[in-house]
Amino acid sequence: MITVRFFAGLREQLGRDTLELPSTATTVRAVWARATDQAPVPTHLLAAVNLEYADFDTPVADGDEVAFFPPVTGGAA
Amino acid sequence: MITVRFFAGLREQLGRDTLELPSTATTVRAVWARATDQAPVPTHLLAAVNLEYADFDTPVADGDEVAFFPPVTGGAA
Amino acid sequence: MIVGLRETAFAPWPLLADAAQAMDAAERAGCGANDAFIGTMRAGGGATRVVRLQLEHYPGMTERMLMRIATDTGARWPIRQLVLVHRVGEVLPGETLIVAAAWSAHRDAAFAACRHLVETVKHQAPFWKREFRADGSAAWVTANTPARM
Amino acid sequence: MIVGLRETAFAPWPLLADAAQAMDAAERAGCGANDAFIGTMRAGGGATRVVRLQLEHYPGMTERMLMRIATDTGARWPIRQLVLVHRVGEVLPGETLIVAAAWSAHRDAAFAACRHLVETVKHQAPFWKREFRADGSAAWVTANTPARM
Repeated sequence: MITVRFFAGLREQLGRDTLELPSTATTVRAVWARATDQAPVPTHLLAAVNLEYADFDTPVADGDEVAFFPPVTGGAA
Repeated sequence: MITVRFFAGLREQLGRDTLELPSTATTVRAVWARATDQAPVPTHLLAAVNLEYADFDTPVADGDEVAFFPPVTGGAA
Repeated sequence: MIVGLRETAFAPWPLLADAAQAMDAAERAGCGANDAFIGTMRAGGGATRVVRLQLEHYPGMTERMLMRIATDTGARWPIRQLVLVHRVGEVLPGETLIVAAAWSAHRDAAFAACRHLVETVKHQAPFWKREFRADGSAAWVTANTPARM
Repeated sequence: MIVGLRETAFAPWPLLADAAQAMDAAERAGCGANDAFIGTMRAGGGATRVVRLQLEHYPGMTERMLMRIATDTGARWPIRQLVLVHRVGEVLPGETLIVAAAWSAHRDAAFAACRHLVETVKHQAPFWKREFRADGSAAWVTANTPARM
């Protein structure tokens, strides 16, 4: 299985924060398509695999955690 | 009278920290010459008149305080 | 190093004092400069005045990124002590959002490392702010500059 | 503003906390950023290790220059609170020499103003350091860069 997580505004738009996919998706791009029913990719979408930033071609394997989220906005004014 | 003050290494070299001059010296340059018996001007010597930085042509009048000191070295590493 | 998250309001200065005192005598005697940055929640004004922030993060990844930013900064500048602490959860105006600080022999390294911590956290660490306003509305803050991908 | 001299050893963090808390609620709510610099006495090592500093100043002119540097900095950047405190007299390793801090709405102004305070004091304020070393020698520190005249 692959664990998929969404954060912040993206989590709210999609109406879910996590889901489990069978491990047939082999890249971050494929995980996005599978997890969102082929939703268009938001501008500046970020992704992480196993807690590390990743791009859409990053390979994904069984047991991985894949996260999608908007640009980060922490820190100071 | 004009009050003349020396600070830090300059005070030690000259062996005095303050003196009073009759108010016949009309510029910082003249005060230096009079107060030090025409000693050569140290490199980077700084001067102040009445607690404000001044240059050697700054006029000096009766009652003024004229200070001479080396480059400043306060603050941080 | 003091690196991590805080889930409740905290005062930044005792944290900085602790970090300074945590150095041993030799380390402390070698430090001539400490630059410390404290970011706090601004309220703004008027009807869109922000009365509360929600600071979401990615548990696991956020802590890892903070630690990496800290160690990278320590590798790039001759730093002897470092603080990088970020608030998460519900935040009220005036509360501390981030404390970043660097101690070094000289001021150039301390200033540069501290600034680097602040900028890198802002652009790379997975935090997201949602503003709750006086008029009852709420919105996710959008980044002025996209993070690297 | 907290601007002035200290004749005995002091902890910088309570001073920064006091300055932050001295702002009224509106001022504080407008501040998103505070950069604070703390310069401390370094000891160095070996036979020329510095065991003590004497920090001489020009009473009257030094206080006036610190106040002018503070007000000039406040005129140049949108600063809401500021600390500029410098030690004088006999100083031991690890003790605080200078605290400079600026509070502003945004981090750019806070960083720039704080750095400006530190650099301007170093190059303009009438302070002179004499080092007393472990081998018994003593010497006035000479400036790397001459001050303006």
